[in-house]
Formats: sequence, C-alpha cells, structure tokens
Amino acid sequence: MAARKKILQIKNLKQYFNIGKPDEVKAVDDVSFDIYEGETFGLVGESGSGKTTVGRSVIHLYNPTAGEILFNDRDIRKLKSTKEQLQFRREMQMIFQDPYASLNPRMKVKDIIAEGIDIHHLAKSSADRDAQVAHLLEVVGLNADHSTRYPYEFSGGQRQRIGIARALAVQPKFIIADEPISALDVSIQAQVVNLLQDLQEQHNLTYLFIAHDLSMVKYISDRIGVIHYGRLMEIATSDEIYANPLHPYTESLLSAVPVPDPQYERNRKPIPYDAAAHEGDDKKRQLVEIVPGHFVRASEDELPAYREKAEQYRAQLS
Amino acid sequence: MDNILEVKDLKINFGTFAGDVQAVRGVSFNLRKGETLAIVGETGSGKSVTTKAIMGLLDSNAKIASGSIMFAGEDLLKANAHEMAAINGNNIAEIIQDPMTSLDPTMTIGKQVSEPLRIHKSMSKEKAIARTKEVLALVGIQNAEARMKDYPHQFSGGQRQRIVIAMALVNYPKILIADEPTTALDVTIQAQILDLMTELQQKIDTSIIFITHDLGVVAGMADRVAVMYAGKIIEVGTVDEIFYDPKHPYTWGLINSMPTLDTKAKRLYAIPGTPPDLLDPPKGDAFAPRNEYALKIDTEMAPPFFPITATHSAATWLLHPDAPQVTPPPEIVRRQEVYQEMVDKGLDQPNNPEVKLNTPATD
Amino acid sequence: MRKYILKRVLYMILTLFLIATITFFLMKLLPGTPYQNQDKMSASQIHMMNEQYGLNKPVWQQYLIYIFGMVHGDLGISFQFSSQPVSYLIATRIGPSLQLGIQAMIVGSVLGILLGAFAAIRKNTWADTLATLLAILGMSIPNFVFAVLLQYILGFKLKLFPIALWDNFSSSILPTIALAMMPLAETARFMRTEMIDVLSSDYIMLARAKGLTQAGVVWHHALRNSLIPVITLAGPLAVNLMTGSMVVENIFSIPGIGEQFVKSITTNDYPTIMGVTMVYSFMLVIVILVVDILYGIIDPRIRLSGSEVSA
Amino acid sequence: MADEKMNLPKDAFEPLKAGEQLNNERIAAPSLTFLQDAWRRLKKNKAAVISLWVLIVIIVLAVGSIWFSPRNPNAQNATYANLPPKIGHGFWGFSGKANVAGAVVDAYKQAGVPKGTYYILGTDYLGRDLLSRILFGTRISLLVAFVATFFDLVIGVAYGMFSGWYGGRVDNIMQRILEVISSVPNLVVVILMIVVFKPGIFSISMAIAITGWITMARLVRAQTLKMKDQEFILAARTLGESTRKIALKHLLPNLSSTIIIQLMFTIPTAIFFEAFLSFIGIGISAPNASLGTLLNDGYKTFRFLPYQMWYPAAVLSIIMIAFNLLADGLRDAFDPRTRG
Amino acid sequence: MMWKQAKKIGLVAAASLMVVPLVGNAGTAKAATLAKDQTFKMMVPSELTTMDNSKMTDIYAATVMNNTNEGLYRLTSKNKAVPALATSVVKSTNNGLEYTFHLRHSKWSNGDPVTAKDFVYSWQRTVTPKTASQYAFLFEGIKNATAIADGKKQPSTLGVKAVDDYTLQVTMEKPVPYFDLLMANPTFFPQSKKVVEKYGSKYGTTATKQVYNGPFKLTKWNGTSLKWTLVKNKDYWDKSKVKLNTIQYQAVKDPSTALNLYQSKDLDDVTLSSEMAKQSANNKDKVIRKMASTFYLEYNQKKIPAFKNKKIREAISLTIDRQKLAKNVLSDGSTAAKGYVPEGLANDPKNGKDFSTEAQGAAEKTAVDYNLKKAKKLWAEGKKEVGIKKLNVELMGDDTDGSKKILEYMQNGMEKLPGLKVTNQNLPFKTRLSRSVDGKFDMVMTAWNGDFGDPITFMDLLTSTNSYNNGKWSNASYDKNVSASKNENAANPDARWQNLLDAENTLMTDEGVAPIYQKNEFHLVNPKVKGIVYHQTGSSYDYKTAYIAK
Repeated sequence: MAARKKILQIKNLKQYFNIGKPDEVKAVDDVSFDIYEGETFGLVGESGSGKTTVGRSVIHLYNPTAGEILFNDRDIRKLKSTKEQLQFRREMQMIFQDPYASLNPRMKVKDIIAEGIDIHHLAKSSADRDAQVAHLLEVVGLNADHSTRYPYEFSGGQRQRIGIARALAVQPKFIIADEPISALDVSIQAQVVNLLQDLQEQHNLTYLFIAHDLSMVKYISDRIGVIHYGRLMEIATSDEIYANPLHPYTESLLSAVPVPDPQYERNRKPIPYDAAAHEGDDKKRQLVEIVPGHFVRASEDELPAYREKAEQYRAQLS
Repeated sequence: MDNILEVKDLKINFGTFAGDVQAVRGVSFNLRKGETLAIVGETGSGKSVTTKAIMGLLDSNAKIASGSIMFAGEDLLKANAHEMAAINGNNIAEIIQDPMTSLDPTMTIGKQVSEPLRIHKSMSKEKAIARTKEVLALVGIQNAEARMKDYPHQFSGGQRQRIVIAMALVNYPKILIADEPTTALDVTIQAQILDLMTELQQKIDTSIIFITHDLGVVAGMADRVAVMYAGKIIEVGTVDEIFYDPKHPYTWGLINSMPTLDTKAKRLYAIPGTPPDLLDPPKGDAFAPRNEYALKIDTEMAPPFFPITATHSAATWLLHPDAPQVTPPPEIVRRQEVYQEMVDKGLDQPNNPEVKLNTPATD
Repeated sequence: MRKYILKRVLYMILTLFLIATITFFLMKLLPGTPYQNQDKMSASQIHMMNEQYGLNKPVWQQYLIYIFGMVHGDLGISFQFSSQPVSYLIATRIGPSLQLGIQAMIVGSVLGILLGAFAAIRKNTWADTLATLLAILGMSIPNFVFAVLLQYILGFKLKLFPIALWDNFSSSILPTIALAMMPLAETARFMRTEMIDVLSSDYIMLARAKGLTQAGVVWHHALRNSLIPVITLAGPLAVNLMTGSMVVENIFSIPGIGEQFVKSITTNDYPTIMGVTMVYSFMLVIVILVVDILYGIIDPRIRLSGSEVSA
Repeated sequence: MADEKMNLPKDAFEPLKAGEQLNNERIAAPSLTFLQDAWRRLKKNKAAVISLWVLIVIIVLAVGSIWFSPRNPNAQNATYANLPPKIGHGFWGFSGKANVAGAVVDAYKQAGVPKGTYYILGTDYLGRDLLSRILFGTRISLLVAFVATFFDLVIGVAYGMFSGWYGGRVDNIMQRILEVISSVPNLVVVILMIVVFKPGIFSISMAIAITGWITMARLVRAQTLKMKDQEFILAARTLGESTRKIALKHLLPNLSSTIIIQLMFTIPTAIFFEAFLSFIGIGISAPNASLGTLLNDGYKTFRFLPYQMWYPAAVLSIIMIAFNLLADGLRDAFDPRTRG
Repeated sequence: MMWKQAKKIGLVAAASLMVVPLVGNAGTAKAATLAKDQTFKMMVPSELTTMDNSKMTDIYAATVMNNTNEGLYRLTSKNKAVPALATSVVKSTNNGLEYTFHLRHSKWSNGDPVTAKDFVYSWQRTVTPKTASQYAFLFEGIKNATAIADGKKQPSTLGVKAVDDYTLQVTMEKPVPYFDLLMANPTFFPQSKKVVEKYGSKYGTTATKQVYNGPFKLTKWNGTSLKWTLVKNKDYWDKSKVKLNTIQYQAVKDPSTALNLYQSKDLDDVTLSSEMAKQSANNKDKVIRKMASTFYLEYNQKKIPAFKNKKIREAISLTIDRQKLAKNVLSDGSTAAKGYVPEGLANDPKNGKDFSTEAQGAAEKTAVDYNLKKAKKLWAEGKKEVGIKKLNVELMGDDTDGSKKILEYMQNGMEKLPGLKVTNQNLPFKTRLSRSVDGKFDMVMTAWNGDFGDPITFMDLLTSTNSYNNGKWSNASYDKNVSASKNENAANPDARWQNLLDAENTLMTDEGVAPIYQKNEFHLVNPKVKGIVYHQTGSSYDYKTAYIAK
C-alpha cells in the first residue's frame, strides 16, 4: 500500500472561524491524513465534528487558517493563475449532502449538469453539450428526457444522482462526497452508493467520503478516519477500525450504531464516551501509528495501553 | 392483548395546487396495550400523516376520505376540537423529529412541561411544579429544579429531546406517538434517547407508536412492525417476523439495501427507481414498477393482505396460492434460516432479554 | 448586554452626527435667504443680521458652530419666529406631537395586532379576507383623506368630537384615529404573516398535541412568538407617524412639530428644518434602540446570549 | 383479508418480463418552469388574479390614454369649471346636478354647456376633464413608482447582494452604513432632496428611490447570506464559476421572488409617498397631474365637489389594494412552504 | 412688499385712501345692543411670530400689535389719523421738517407711565443695525435714519428727541407726505426700555415678555402656539370705548377646517382661500377685504433674448384672459388687474381720482387685454423679428394652491401661441424670491403689495437699477420720470403725480411687465360682529371699537 501514490496529503490543517472574536470556532484543529489514488477514504464524525469543514477546506471553499493541503503534490493554496485554479477545479469535485439545496431550483437539469462543461469549455458545440449531458444522465441512471425538467420535479435520490452527474461532467479524478446519502431514504441510499462504487471502478476515482452513518462508511471505505471536535481520533482500514477500535471514542461510536437485527439490538450495550476524561488534561496528543496503517490520537503515556490492545487483537486473529 | 387503538381503512387526501395527493390510501392497524408498534416507511409513505390524523393535527388542506380511529370506544375522527383537546396530551401524546423547533422558544421549559398538567389535571401550581421537576429528573435532566427556569435554547439537542419526552409523558398518556424522535440526533445521543424511551415505557406502561425510516432503530425498539409504502401498510408482523421472515418484496429490499457493519457484499442490494407520485398513484400494486418479482396482476389489481401467521400478514400477490414460488434475495434467505433456528429453539419471543443468539452470520 | 447597549448608543451618536452633517450641507445648497426684505435693508443691517445668524462665517466654521451648539442643545434661532430659539420652538411644540404619536401608536398597534391575529387564526376564510382587505384599505387611503372625512362626518355632521383645534383629550381623538390608520394597517398585515408563520411551527403543533385548545395555543404560545418580530415594526411605524403627523396636525390645527416642519420648509427656515430633522432622527434612533433592547428583553434567546440583533 | 375465491386469470401470476417493467423513474407531474408553477399557484388565488387584471386594465388605460384620452387632460375651459359628473342625459350619481347652498341646480345649464356635451367624471377647477386628468395622473403616478422602483431595484439589489456575498468585514461596514441611513427619517431626506433640487417627476422619483432601497437591500442581503452557503452555490464554486457569473446565474434568479414581492410593495409605497408630497406642496408640478395632486386638490373641496376627491381616491385605493393583494398572492405563490 | 401666500403683507406705513364701506361706525354701539358674551373668535392662517415691533415682518403680528399697543395716532375706518397717545394730530413746521407731539398721560400694563423717552428708545432701537429690523427703512426721511441704518452714524443722532416726559420732537431730512399715517403704524410704537432690557433677546417672544399700552393685552401666547388671546386692558386710557372682553385668535392652516369651524360657530371670522372661497361665493356672510396688491408677470430679458422683443411680450400678455381668471379660476374676490399700480392705492392730490383709473389710457387697456387673434399675429411677427421658430420657457411662481392654479391657467393660455412651450415651476416662496433676485428664471409671477399709499411704492421697483427689477426691463423715459418724482418734483405734488402717471403709461405701452390681477381676501364673518376697522394696507384690523351685537 505504501507504494501507492498519495493523491492528497493534508498536513496539520487548521480551520478556525471568527478568529479573535468571542465566538471563535476551531472547526478543524490540526488534522493530518493522506489519501491514496483510487481508494475511498471515509471520514466519520458526529454533527459539529468538523468533517464537512475538512471537505470544504480540501476543495478550497475555505482558506485554511494553517496547514498544507497537497493535491498531486501541489499545495492548493499556492495555485496562483486562473488556469491552475480551473485545472484544480476540474480534477477535484464535490457531491453535496442535501439533494434539495444542492441544485439550483431555477435551472433546468441539463444546464445544471452542463455548468462544469461550460466553465471548462469541454463541449465543442451545443449538440456535443447535449450529448454529453445525455450520456451523464444515462450514467447516473436517468434518461435524456429528464434533461429539460427542473430539479423540484425529481425525488431526493434522483436529485442526488443529478448532483453526481454534475460533478462527473468535468471528468474529475478526486471526488469529495459530503454526506451524499444521509438525506436519502434507505432504499435510495443503496442506489447512490452502488452508483458511486461503479463510477469509481470505471473512472479510477478517488473518494473522500464524509458521513456520520457508520455502517455505510464502513461498507464503502477502504480506510476510515474518525473525527471528533475537529480532531482526528483514529485512522485505520475500515475492517480494522470496526474489528479493533482502539480509541474509546471510536468504540463508543461503534457501539451506538443501531443494526437492523432485533436479536443483535436486544443485546447491544452502548459504551459512553467522556471527552473530558480522555482529552480533559493538557497533555500533548497526536496521531501515532500503533500498528502499520493504524493511527490513534494519543499522548505518550497512553501509547502502551493502545499497543497492548492492538497486540491482543492480533493475537486473537491468529 | 387488548387493542387500545384501532385504525380502520383510513384514507387521507391533501388538496394541493397540482391536485389531490392521496397520502394515506386505506390504512388499518391496531395498537395493543403496552406494546411498541413501529411504522416504517420512506419519505412520503404516509406514516406521519397517519399519526397526525390520530391526534387531529392534520393541516387544513387535508381531507379524511374515509376510515375510523377508535380510541376508548370513541371514533377520534368524529371528535370535535374540544374533545380532541381533552384527549391530546392526556391520553395520547406526541414527540416529533426536530428537538430544535419543537419547544416554544419564549417559554421556560418548566412552564412548557407543566402545561399538560395544568390543562388536563387542573393541578395546583406547587403540585405541578413538583411533578414537573420529578418528570424532568426522570428523563435525565440534571439539576431539574434550577433548570426549569431555563429557556429551550439553553439546552443541547439531546437534552431538548428529553424535555420533549418529559412534556409528552408528564400525564402518563396511554399512547405515545414518537414521530422519528431520534432522526435529527447523533448516533450516540440517539442511543441514549432510545434507551430512555424503553426505560420509561416500562415505568409508565404506555403504548408507543414509533415512526421511523431507520430499520436499525426499529429492530431495537419495536414489538411489532408495520411497513408502509405509498400510503398503504404492505406488511405487518412482530419484529422478528419482519426482520427474519419478511414476505413482501419491498420489505426484502428495505432490509437488504441497508449494510450492516458486517456486510461484505461487493454490491449493495438496491431497490431500483423512485417511489410513486401519490398525486397519481399507479394502478394495481404501487410497488410493482420497482419490484423485480412483479407479476402481471400487480399492474392490474392491488394485492389484498395474505395472513402468514396470527401476527404476520403481507399485501403481495406472491403469497397467493397461484403465484409462482420465488427465492428472496440471499440476505433474506440467510435471515430466514436464522429465524428458523430461533423458532426451533423457541426463541422467537420479542423483548426477551434472556434470549441470546449467535451474532448474525456473514455470507 | 450592557456592552451591547453601549455599542448601540455609540452608533446612535455617530448616526445623529452624520445626519446633522448631511442636513447641514444640504441646507447650505438651498437657495434663498432668510430675509423677506433683503433689498430694503441696509448693508450694515444685513451684515448684522448675518452675524446674528452666523451666516457670515465660512461654511466649515458655521458647521462646527452648529455641531458644537447642537451638542449643547442649541439648535440656533428660528428665521420664522424672530428671536425664538429652535430648541424652544421644538420644546413647546413637541408635546402634542408626542401625545398624538403615542396615542396613535397604542391604538394602531393594539388594534393592528388584534386584527392581524384574528386574520391569521381565521386564515383563508372570509373573515381573514375581510380583515386583510380592511388592513389594505387602511394603507391605501391617504391620511389626509381620512382626516378630512373624520372631521367632516364625526366632527362636523355628527358632532361627536371637536372638529379641530387642540384643547383637551377629546380634541385628540379624531387626529389620533386618522394617524393610527396606517400603523394599524401595517401592524395587522405584519402580525398576520408572523402569526401564520408561528402557527405552522412545530412547537405550536406540539402545543396542540399537549391538548391546548385553539384559544389556548394562540394565547399561550402563538401570540407572544408572533409579537417578538412585530416589535421591529416600531421603527417604520415611527417614521409613518412622523409623516402622518405633518398632515394630521395641519388639518386639525394642532400645535405640533409636524405642522411646524411643513411650515419651515415653505419658509426656508433652515435652523428649524435642521432642528426638527434632528429631533425626528433622534426620536427614530431612540425608537430603534429601544426596540433592540426590548427585543433582547422579550426574546429569551437574545437576552441570554447577548448577541446582536439587526433591526 | 384476501379474497381467496377471487377468479383471477391464470396468466395473472406470470412474472413481468424485463421489457414489461414499468418505468420506475417516471415523473407523473407535467414539466413546469418555476414561473409556470408559480403562475399556476397564483391562479388559485382569486384576489390576486383579479388584482392582476385590474392592474393590467389600469396600466393599459393609463398608458393608452397617451393616444386615446377622452379629452386633452390639460385643455382648460374655465367657464366649464367644477362641473359634476354626467353621463348622457344624466342618471343617479351622474346627473350633472350640483348642490349649491342647499339648492340642487343643473351645473351644466348654469355653465351654458351645450346639450350632448358631458363629462363622465366631471371637470376640475379649470374646467379640465377629470376622467382624462385621472388617467393622466395615474400614468404619472405609475411612472414615478416605476422609476423609483427601478432605482430601488438597481441600488437595493446590488447593495444587498454585494454586502451579503462578501460578508465579513465588508458586510459589517455596509450594514452599519445601512443602519445609519435607515435611522434618517426618509421623509426628511425626500423633502430635502426635493427642496434642494427642482420638484418634478424625476426628482421625486429619485428622492423616493434614494430612501426606498433600504428594505430591498436588507431583504436581498438576508437572502444572499442564506443562499451563499447553499450547496448549489458551493457546487458552482467548486466547478470554478466566477463570482460575477454566480451572482447572475445562481443568486439573482433565486432572489427573483424576494425581489418581485418587494417591488410589489415598493410601487404602492412610492405612489403613496408622492401623494403625501403633494399634500405638503412639493409634489408633481402643474399642469402635470398625479393621483396625489388630484387627490390633494380634491380633498380641499370635497364638501362641495365630493367627486373631485372620491374618484382619484378610488383609483389610488384600487391601485394600492391591487398591488398589495397581488404582492400577497405572489408571496404565497413563490413561497416553497406552500408548495403542495 | 413681497407677497407670501397671500398672507405676508409688509408692515406697511401708509394706508390707502380707499375706505372699506362695510365697516360700521364704532360710535353707534350702544350698551343695549351688545351681546352678553363679548368674545370674538378670529382665525388667522399663520402663527404669531413676534411681539417685538422692531422685528415684525408680517401682517398678523402687526395686527395684534395694533390692538395691544398704541402709538401717537390711530386710524379711523376712513384711514384718517386721530389722536391716540398724542393729544392731537399735529401739523409739521419748518417746511415739513419738524413735528412736535404732546403726549397724554397713560400707563404700560406693568404700571409704568408711557413717556416720550419710550418713543425715542423704540425708534433708536429699530434703526440700530444691530437690531436688524427688516422694516427700519420706513424711517427713511427722518433725520439720519438711513445713515444710522448704514452704520455710518450713532443711533443717538436720530432725529427724535424727548423734550420732556410728555413732549416728543421729530426732525426730518425731507418732507414725507404720508408721515401721519406712519405714526399710526406699530413700527413707530413706543417700547419700554426697562422691559426690553429686562428680557434682552427674549423680548417680545411670549405674551409675558412684553408690556402693553393698547386696548387689549396679549395672553396665552407661549411664542409658538397656534392660538392666543387678547383680553381687555383695564389700564388703557380709553378703555370705556373698548367693548370686546376677549379676542381669541386661532391659527388654522387648512381652509376646509376653517370653513367647518366657522359653520359650527367655533370661529367668527375665517379667511378662505382658493377653492373654499370659490365654493363659498354665495355665502351671505361673505366679506371681501380689498388689498393694495398686484400680481404681475416679469420676463427675464437678460436670460431669454426673445423677451427683449416687445411684440413677443405683448403677445404673451394678450393670451391671458384676466377677467375669466379672476372670476372663474380665482373666484375669491380678486379682480383683473387694471394696470401695474393697483386700484385704490392712491388718489390724485388735485382731483381725488384714483391713480389706476386716471392712468387708464388706451395703452393701459391693451396691456391687460385678452385678444388671442392679435396675440397670434404679434407672436408671428415677433418670432420673425427675433428669428426663432419656437420658444421653450419656464414659468416660475409660488407653490401655493392658488399660485399653482393661476400658473396652470396662464400656461394654458400662453401655449395657444404656436411654438411656445411653457413649463411651470412652483417653488416655495423664499426659494422663488431668491431665484427671482438672482435672475434664475425665464418668466416669474411676482406679487407686490404697496408699502404706503403712493404709486412710488410700485414704480420704484422697475427702474433699471432696482434689484427687484427681476426681468431687467429697462426704459430711459420710465427711469427719468420716476427719478423726477423723487427729486426735482418731490415738493410739487401735481408735477410729481404727472411723472408717475407718465411712468405707468410707459411701462404699460412697452409691456415691461404684464399685470395679471389684484388680490383680495375672502372672509366669512359672523354678521353679529360689528365695528371692526379694516385698513387696506398696514395692520389690517383695529378691534378697539368692535363689539358683538345681540
């Protein structure tokens, strides 16, 4: 895995809002992680954890307060020329959470999808543009008839697929999916997730998949980062994080997920997490690699305990 | 078990600019004393509208086309506003989805929680305060006495939902309608609230209608489950029957499309397409267009309910004697196997803490 | 909260200062002199007169003198009433205007709130249509038409109230009604919108679910919550009343500042125009400040967080 | 429960073949643009539709009277001054009779008006045809309103969008400015403006516009603030759309309902304000008439010549009511909350 | 004197010889005919601005002053001076250059005696530049008055002297024929030095900051109020003649309100303007108060070259039907102008004929005629002479209702001339005034009210150099005649009269200005109110002898 190319490197990202005011918010506080080409990196956290902010900082909707964001080894903060910026915008795209707010209600579907095509001049003619739109609609499971309709005529799932088509229109390499399914009904969620997976395969896409729904994140992601109060708590492969959560917050989060299985549910016991107990002291904490590929936010003196826990799991496996 | 509430053939239309939306298209169910009935369905399936009808809280553009809602020998649909007011908050109470908007921002929570006491029990101020404090403490509001003077915005989302629950339960209602009470909450908070509700249900012996789209929550909370699709209940049964031996293809799809933490399948099972527009519901079975097991008759005629067990029935032509035998999706088959094992062991009793089962296997 | 008020007061002072400045320089643009008999007066007299009014100094000095005087409550001498300080003029005239304004504000807002709430509760019924129409009619008929009709019908024909003049409370009734029409109409419309909004909110639904009757819901929850935004209407209403008072005071011969303002415009009485402008601005700024503070007091969300409200 | 004895054809239980599957992405409703949808909604509001028609009729009449005025609105005939309304040979309310000092007299006869000549709404103090004057005045009032509204639109919308979009310190400063401006009683500004510049259609419109845009700016700003964090705007940004284009393509169309509704309220306010200015004597200059000046002339003599007040008042009220009802209707039509 | 809204009449010295016939004889009031309640309720259209007679600028203040205070003389209803504080009407000595008055013993309302020193103090105070009296010019003719006003001499050098407490001596620079009438004018009333100095700048700003020596005392006036009351002054020397107990003044600015108040008997005397007057034309209580004022049109010859052409000017003047304007448009008792100098202002000293009647020659008639056909002909010729095809001009006037109507009417007439486009511009009085003076207009409707009963008060304005000659019309013959009347023929009444008649004739012949109408005031007066003395110019009303009949 180490040989794979790091498409995105985030180094000590800080994103504060209302700096210097009484209501200063440290939405993202010293977050670092890498995403490899072709993988899906899941970022999981509860509301207010800063996960959406990370996504928006990465795609440069916000100007980071501090830290580096390297996309293909280039710092996105240092993209000077319009051309470079436009190139970046083509390569990285975003899928949004709210299928109702993410489409301009006053625009026809074809114009929404073609917006990127227009900006980046990807169509040779208007016929080409229409053809591209029709193709994109087909890719996301809709048909060309839908292109002249307005967003409000579509259901949530359909709208989300239109949003995906819009992102795909510029043929990006990297897509940030910001809770793309949380506003959808269960039966529709699967459609969208399947679509995302198909697209990843076909276009060799890399995803940053942001969600609070742990079961779906687990399902779709190769690796997962758990974020809490703007800080990354744990990073590991999705299997490892579910099977062997090291950080108590991760454990708590996992224990709270309801599962559609009555027997399991009858026995599930949520494990509470007390942030004050784990972060309350002023010890310096940072992400430490406990076992290869498995990072935990910890202070020096907490490390042995985590290592031991990891050992136990290894032992269990073998 | 006694039925505390019986809903029969409820049909509700909404007048809109585009025409009449048939939001509820003949719903019948009953609620038993002390049980938790979960109504599961997607957005627009009519589950909230049904409960609004029970409480007489439908919007003015709603028309009840037919049906009856029997509570304590009376048809609630025939009750006038004052009779409804006497029942609401006293015998039937409600919790809704968004704790951020469900409390009056300008009234102290003490006053809001004690309001049902004053309305229905004409309780003295001191007694009401004492009772309010008690109930607030019961739902886990710490330092309840002091906090009664606080306003809603001074509480976190989870705390607010606890207050809303306190408000609903303060009169020990016979029926509690919980309309997606945890959807807006984070999973960790959700877990706490669900625990609280289970705990309180036992304490005050109330029946709960639990509306949700989250099957995970249903699995943990419900005694019985009714699955709604396009304004109709399409399957009803005990929680085990629904989760381990579903009969309706929609229920299959619903259960199957949700990954568990253990799902390893390469692809999720997805119900294709989009729910029908209830302005113009399709002829026959509304699910047919999305149903890979659809039969010709599905496009002609809506299926009736076919009983499976005393507690379990489903509205699908697949249960008709003439219908071809179909194999459910693998995940359902697996669940049926688990269930068979449970039945064999006599473990299919809901809410039996003694019952333990091996963690569901993976495929 | 205290810090917030302090900040607001500072803004207020800044605002008044800016208004004073703008008014002053606009006045300087106005053609005409304050004297009627300019050409019959000797140069020496005009010089003396200019000196009395401070008109012989460079404009910037006049400006500084004006601002300095204003800070000390000196608004100059009226051109129209010789030797009468503008501050005195305003002081003796403001009473009736305030009385009328406050009466009209009370009548207008109380009736407006009732009418608006009534319309909202009976939304989409004939009663709502009637109330809405009534409110719009109130906004659609100019004050002076109202005033003249009231005077003629209630005063002259039916002799229920004095036709005009300013003697006792009963002589304030007709002008109050005439002046209250607009605030009443606006309040009613705003109230209706707010109330409909509130009535469709979750907590109102839950209040019903608690078993409150329609009346109980309205009284205990809807009214207060709809009233909070209605308070912000006070600013625009104050402006309305100022405009209205010019008309109504004129028609009913009431010795108020509105009537005086119109007169001072037609007589180029700059010091009075500026003075009354400052008084109007001051009152408006005070109303806005009071509204903000009141808003904070009434709305617990703001009271405790102490954050800023925009009017 | 199920009727087991139902007679169903055998093939009823054959599975549907793939080709026979119904279109499960079907959209039942007809495709409508936003405006079509709003229009459909508006059509259900009878008051608003009637108002719309009334306004159209009034505007057509007012504008049409440039070419097809019953009489020249400025043509004087002093001997025919103050003739009451009369139609044909006269009937109730339009008899051409006036009550002078308690005695009913035929004003037309007194003035020596030839038979067959009559003024539907009477004449004014200079013997001008009141109907033509009212049409003319309506036109001027509407013109003032539209000019004022145009500036309201340009200044208010631009200011609001700019302030809202840039946010932060820019917004803060712009809001403070707005706060200061809104603390100035607008009528004072208007009056000063008109006193300093020449009274006339343009300066009155300008004066009203200069003070009238505040509300528009506030509303647009609030909407912009709300909108700029909407995901569709973020999406446009992530696609690399320029700010200018975002403003034009995304913000403006979505602000349109707010703007249109506010304009519907601005127009009557401007008409009303003009009437007020006429009352204090700084309205439209003669011989041009506006509804305000007509009303101002009329109210003074309404005891003797009530028609001179009632007719302009009626037209003004109808316009005001119609605009207000239409605005209410549009607000409902545009408001997504009422979407069915 | 400039007009403001038909309200602001200058504080005028001389009264015309015109007598208002309706005024009853005060002497006939018998106790038996008096109503029990002697309260008179008077409406004025404006507030009382000051009670300092050095600073008065409007007729309403002057009228109040005339009833609360008293000077040397008082005028009868026939505008004849009768003794007031002076024991007799004195003749001038030393070729009209000196007057010696003997004062009667009388008291201020604070109990102090009124002495000759009070006159000296008052007069000196008024002419002192620092007082900035806008009416100090009325002192012109009294020794050193002009020089003092110009700041060239000390106020103490004014030609007025208290020989003793009850003897007042006035020295003139040149004879002033209307001197007697001036002495009845409030500007020449005495002031109590003690009171003036006590209140300083606040003197005369409220009812209590003034002392009174006239038939009534002012009360209930706070300086800015819309109403005030005059009550009978029990210290007045001639109080037995005073019948009214109280005069309640009420400022009402809205004409329909005024009418309502009159008809409901809340007021006894109301002034109605514009339409209200027109509609009340048949009211039996109607009283027309004649005024010495002319409204006329000035052409700005400096700005619009075409106006230099007489035919153009005449054509425009001929388009205005003045008769119809007065009768149908104004209908408030105003009359069509006969000439520049209004009817009833002054009479020929030789034969007693009215100036305007005497000046009524052919040229006069043409100048105020209405002849559209002739106008069009002249207009065509004039245009050809000037070399223009069309003319766009602004017509400026006041922004009052009345003025608006008149302008509209005139505009309508003027635009009947092909190619003439007139835009009306109605401005607030003072704005209009200053634009007129600054020459920022094309045509302006100007109004002038005679300062005193002599044509010179009008004639003076239109000399080439006068700053009120807004149109800059210039005519050598006119200038010569006016100058002669003031200088070489000053002492020769007949020659002077002829000079003035010639000047008027020249003005009319050359169409220097176009007189439009003579303004009158329309009143409704309770017929039970009798004995009001009205003067066409000056402080209009004297209520000393007024009473309410049963």
